[in-house]
Amino acid sequence: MPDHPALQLHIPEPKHRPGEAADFSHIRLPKAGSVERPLITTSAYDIRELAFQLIRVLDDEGSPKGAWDPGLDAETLKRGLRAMLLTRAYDERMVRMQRQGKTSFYMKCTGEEAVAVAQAFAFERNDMFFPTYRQQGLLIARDWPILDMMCQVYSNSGDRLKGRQMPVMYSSREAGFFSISGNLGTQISQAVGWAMASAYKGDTRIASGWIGDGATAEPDFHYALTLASVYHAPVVLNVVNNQWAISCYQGIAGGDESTFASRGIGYGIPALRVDGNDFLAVFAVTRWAAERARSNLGPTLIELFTYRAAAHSTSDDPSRYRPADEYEKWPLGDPVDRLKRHLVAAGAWSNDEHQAMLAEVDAQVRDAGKQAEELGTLNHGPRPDVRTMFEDVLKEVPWNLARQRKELGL
Amino acid sequence: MPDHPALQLHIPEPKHRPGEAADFSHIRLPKAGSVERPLITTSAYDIRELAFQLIRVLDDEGSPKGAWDPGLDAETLKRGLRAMLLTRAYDERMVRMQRQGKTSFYMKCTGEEAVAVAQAFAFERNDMFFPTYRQQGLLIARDWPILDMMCQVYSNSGDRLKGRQMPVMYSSREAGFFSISGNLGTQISQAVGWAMASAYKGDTRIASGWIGDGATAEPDFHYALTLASVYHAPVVLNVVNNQWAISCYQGIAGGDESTFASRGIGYGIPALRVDGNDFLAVFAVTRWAAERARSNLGPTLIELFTYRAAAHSTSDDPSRYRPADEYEKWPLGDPVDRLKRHLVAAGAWSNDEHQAMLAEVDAQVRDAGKQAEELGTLNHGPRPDVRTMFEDVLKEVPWNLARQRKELGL
Amino acid sequence: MPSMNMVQALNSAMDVLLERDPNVLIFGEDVGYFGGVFRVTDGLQKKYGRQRVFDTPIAEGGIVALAVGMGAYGLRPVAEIQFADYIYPAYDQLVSEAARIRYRSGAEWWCPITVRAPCGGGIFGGQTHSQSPEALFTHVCGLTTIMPSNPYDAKGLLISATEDDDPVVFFEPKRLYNGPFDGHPDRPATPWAKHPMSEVPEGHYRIPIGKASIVRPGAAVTVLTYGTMVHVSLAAAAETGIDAEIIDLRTLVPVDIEAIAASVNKTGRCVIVHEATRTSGYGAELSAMVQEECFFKLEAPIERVTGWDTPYPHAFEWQYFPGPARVGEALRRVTSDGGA
Amino acid sequence: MPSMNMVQALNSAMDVLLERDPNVLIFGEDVGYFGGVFRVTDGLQKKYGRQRVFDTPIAEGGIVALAVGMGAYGLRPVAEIQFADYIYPAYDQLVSEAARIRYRSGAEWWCPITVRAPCGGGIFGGQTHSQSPEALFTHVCGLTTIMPSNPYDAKGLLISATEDDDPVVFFEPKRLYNGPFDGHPDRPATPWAKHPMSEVPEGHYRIPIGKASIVRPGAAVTVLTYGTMVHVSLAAAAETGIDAEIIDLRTLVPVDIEAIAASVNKTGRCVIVHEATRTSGYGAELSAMVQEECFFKLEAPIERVTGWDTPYPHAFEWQYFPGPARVGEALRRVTSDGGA
Ligand SMILES: Cc1ncc(C[n+]2csc(CCOP(=O)(O)OP(=O)(O)O)c2C)c(N)n1
Ligand SMILES: Cc1ncc(C[n+]2csc(CCOP(=O)(O)OP(=O)(O)O)c2C)c(N)n1
Ligand SMILES: [Mg+2]
Ligand SMILES: [Mg+2]
Repeated sequence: MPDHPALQLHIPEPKHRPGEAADFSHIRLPKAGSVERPLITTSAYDIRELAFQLIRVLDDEGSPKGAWDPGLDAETLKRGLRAMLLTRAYDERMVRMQRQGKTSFYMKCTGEEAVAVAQAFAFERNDMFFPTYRQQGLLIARDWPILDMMCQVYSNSGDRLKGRQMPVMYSSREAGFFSISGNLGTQISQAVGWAMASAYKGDTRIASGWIGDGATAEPDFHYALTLASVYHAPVVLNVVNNQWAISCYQGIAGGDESTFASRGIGYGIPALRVDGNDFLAVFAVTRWAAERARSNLGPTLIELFTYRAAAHSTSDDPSRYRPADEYEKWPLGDPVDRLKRHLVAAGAWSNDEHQAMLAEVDAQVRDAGKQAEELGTLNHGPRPDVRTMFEDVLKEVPWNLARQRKELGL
Repeated sequence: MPDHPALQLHIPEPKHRPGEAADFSHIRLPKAGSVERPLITTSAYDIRELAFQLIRVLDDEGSPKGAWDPGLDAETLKRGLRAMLLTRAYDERMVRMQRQGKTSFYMKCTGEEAVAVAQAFAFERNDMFFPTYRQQGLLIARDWPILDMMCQVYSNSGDRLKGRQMPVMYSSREAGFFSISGNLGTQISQAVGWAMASAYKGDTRIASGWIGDGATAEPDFHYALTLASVYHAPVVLNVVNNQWAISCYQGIAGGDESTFASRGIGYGIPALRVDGNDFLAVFAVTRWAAERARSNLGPTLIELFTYRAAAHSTSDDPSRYRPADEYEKWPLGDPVDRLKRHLVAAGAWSNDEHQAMLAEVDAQVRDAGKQAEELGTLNHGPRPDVRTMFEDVLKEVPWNLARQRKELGL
Repeated sequence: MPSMNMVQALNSAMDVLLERDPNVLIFGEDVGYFGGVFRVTDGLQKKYGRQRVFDTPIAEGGIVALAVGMGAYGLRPVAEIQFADYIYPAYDQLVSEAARIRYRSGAEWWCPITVRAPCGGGIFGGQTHSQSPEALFTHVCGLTTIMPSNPYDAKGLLISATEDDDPVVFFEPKRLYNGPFDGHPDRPATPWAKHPMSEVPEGHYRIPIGKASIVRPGAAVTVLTYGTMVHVSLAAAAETGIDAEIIDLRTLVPVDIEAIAASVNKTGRCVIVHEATRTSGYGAELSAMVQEECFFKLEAPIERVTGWDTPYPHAFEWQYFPGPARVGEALRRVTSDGGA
Repeated sequence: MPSMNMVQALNSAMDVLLERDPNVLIFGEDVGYFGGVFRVTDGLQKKYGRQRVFDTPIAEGGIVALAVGMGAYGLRPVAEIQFADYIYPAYDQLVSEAARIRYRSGAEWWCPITVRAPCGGGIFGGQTHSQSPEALFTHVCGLTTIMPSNPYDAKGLLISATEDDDPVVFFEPKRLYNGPFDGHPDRPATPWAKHPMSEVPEGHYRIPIGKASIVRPGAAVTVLTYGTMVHVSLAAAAETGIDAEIIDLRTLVPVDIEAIAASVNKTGRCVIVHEATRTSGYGAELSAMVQEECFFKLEAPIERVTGWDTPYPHAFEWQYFPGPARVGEALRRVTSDGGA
């Protein structure tokens, strides 16, 4: 082929690296209120362009715009604000505790609080969640006790998971929150199975699953889309595109080539892309998808466009791979500030009230923290009974584990 | 949720089952020549609608229409016709031989010959193929000896694969045809790796991978799309949508919800959908994709819309799950007839010439068949040396296999 | 009592399960309208409807993921993997999810799923339709691994597996579907009808998980085996005239250690037979356990008769398959004086 | 000679490989710009460019598929799986493809790929960052499985693995990255610098695949082990004062059967130590082989000291980990008179 030049291998690379200034000017940000809101009965084909848009409700001044404004009352929004603040305060404390050696590991969701909290608000209390490790806000928005969460993080005597899981791998049947897996992606296809079971039983409960931008490359994302599409499963599938997967920017997951929402198009699944830092927009889009599911209209794919403001985990140091000022330059701001500004602009909130709420959630976290530490931390104080190490592999302890427990002298 | 009805589980079902009359009237068939032909430099986003179209060149009278007409000369077309006829004659004989007990298994590609043959013609001879078991036409179009293929099917003394693989799992390094896997899907992601290697080396050779409609649900399809997209791999990815995956119609793979070509959209991969029984259209579309790849413009996804006219394999009986008259009703006809009609209409071919060619390919197959049988069939005559059973697990025979060979008394 | 072959017995098990428990669903590739490529689910969709017995996309990992999610809801899915050779794409969902959910969640969630997969060779399936990957599951704590050898056990074990609250991988030796194959491909096939274990009750019954069955009592040597090799071992004992005690393990994990230890402590000799490749096969675990339990009673080295450490070659199926001749030689060696 | 820890030694191996052979590529999750979550590929992208050392999407199966395709082209890719616990999505490409391509194609194609994966516990990683899944690979014919225990071996083996023309699964005990951990988490960590095996040549050298290393000669009992447990076993021997011959297998398959047999035939006693769960672990194969090879020399039952048959629990890491105390007890039992 003398008429063809040598091929070249393309390796994607983020626009900027440490030492350089961040720049998000290439990101297309439609105006708040500019994206149409179709009926939930519209076909996936007819709304395929929404996968390339960005649904936004709050404008820069904090006023809600357009058809996607969910018209939530101030009380609900204040509850949402509180849940986000509580999530943030909880995250802050747990990272501090990890630094103090009270546990091995922690993961924050800073900057992404609206995703889990607004989404939890958009579902019914008994809908079922299949989350990743960065949706602690789902539990908090469902008023799940942070004491319980802390006990899990400390693997202490109060840990219902008996010290078996790494920190943040929560589970709460009562809160409709499936046991988090350390293996990326696996939960999102399971969500489809749960949703199909609910449909099979003629139930009215729907399911929702979450996955990160990075993890969309795993097979389970493909399974979830395929299976949800084929069986019209009543499920809401969420891609939390926080721009990073540990050190890899979203281009390594394919985000430079198309939006993650647009993955839905090829499976005939309606797909929406939403400003993930806009509480109102996240709520509205999720409610729309939940309504579709609950009306037997099948699955929806949602891409939540947001930014991982903190390190990937306490084991990570993002200054090694991204510009220090990225979060400052991030154009979608902070979800807490934006909701606060909206409430203030609407005359439903004040700086004083906000300070009081901050103090209140801090106190709540502090109190829970003290209680939790009385129940033990990873390396100090009371812990789960070591005999339980041999339980729950199967429902009954099999002979080999009974013997092994004895070998350990227990 | 008293305001919501009970959910229901949707299980897709083909429109017709055995005992009923087939009906393809729901299939939208654009006119030949009606679909635009973009420049290969056009972005995936700008041509996303092509994934929902159907590129056709030959009209019902056999004349080529529109911008996709590749303008192939009659000699080339006759070679294509001959390769399709040879493929068909080969298939016929091997099924007969399987029925006679000369081998364990066989798989035809009847009705789909244009896919492999026209595609092979559209690539350069040293481009690399990662096929499934239904692309025997690739080998035949590259003039690979059918004697060699028969020896593989018979696992006889002439089988270069030493009797190790089930029939039809060919391999030919010389023909640029990767060893076929019995595990569905795995080859398509490997094709991307090969293509990336070629790009890394500054080579000019590109790769192509095939996958069935059914197998698109496997992870490797998702890997292939993701990886080809991220690294702009010089690869052509083909979905052969022959409507069936053993007993499952394409709706079970998601085909009722969107086209298989449209899967490319969400990965930012240009995607074309083509009448798979139209030799000219298949050639043109494949050449377009190959040109893109070779020009360093990255991957293309092609859906080849065709129909599996025969049983899935010699182990299958399609009368158990689909109407007997489906193939008759299939609107895209037979690829051989259509190319023949075109050549006749163009004044380049006659019925007599066609009969002569048929006789000639039959004779070729018969002769090769006799030679092959002299080299043995599965249960009679010469076979590979049984000692080779212990070779090629690793490059050198490790101690355990040397011992095991001895245990067997060899 | 009706006589059933193994396909019919498995079909009957699912029929009984579907009938009794609305939470039982059956799905997999080609299992719906068609009834499965081995006909094991034949007629069930027609009887119970598309919502209970249905086809899935070709995505083994997705199939198991669905089952896990349904199990979390409270259903008892029975999923089919068309060939055990194709279970690998589902490996992550089985190992990292199904097997771990009870433990990792402090028993808040569990996974009452059954994954059926036809395994083993003898049908000229070549390397991708003949594998016996059981050892890849016996190493995974949290999974129960079963392989029946006859229609009666197959039905009773499939019912137990489905009613069990933990994940079960259920291997069906496909060469046994239609008859008790004894390893002589050249002889006329015997149908199940002539075999006592083909008498299968129509209704509900269970074979307990974790209990082996002594299919031939004997004094000279213990044979530990399962699946197709049970019949091959019986043939080898008959052909050599060696008074072997043949134990059909039925459940591989949790294995019936008492039955194994009791027998080897009695005979003092042991041969392990399986079709899977040798190195790190389940036979290794059996051998290790036997010598741990019975060291001071062993009079000869434990031998393993297995598939070779190669893929299953299409042309040399019968040179690969560990037939009665190879088992017989091992029996002779192990029972000869001094054992070596 | 420079002193390197295991991370540096592995990094140096890849540096040498990249330098010598333009067909070597390195890729995996976070291995490019960042240099890997354990820093094993630190600096390599900078030195060799993005085209030779690069990040991949989070798709372990896709990573191995790329490697297989590149191998077919003629490259020698070295792919990283971030944690061995995440290798399962790649299982199908490893087992059905990488391991089978040479055989199934009559050696027309082959698969010269290396898949690196950090394994093992001891870093409070809980059940999904601590697994030792080597036995799931030792059962797969066509794969070579390696686990080094020190910097010198790690570099030499990684070079051999990469230059080998068949697929190698290369497990790196992550607890050894920074020091020769002997199983006492409460004591101050020793760095590699004080260990003789941290003297690592800068250039190219190989450790042969399939050769074990006697890390402590002894007469009383043979210890078969690998990875982190080599150091734990050394500590146990020192602490009990038992004159154990400790064999670091280094390559698990193909294993050094001669070294094993020679040692056990000499000592007449054998303890097998690994971190992975017991049932059907690689220790089972070792035990089976030893009793097959050395039956008439064995004076006591072979014992296995292993991880328990449970997932690796976060809170009970040190109750799970088979530390020197448990190994020591086994050494005592096996060397005491009568062996039981
Ligand atoms: C199967 C698997 N592969 C790799 C990992 C290691 N890992 C943990 S988190 C992570 C990045 C995930 O990124 P993303 O999906 O974008 O989620 P985010 O952390 O941004 O919320 C990786 C690679 C894992 N946990 N599981
Ligand atoms: C991983 C895997 N799962 C299942 C099978 C069994 N199987 C062989 S062919 C086939 C149907 C494939 O259908 P499709 O992909 O549409 O290809 P076609 O046969 O129509 O060419 C199935 C399920 C397999 N070979 N590999
Ligand atoms: Mg992310
Ligand atoms: Mg098909």
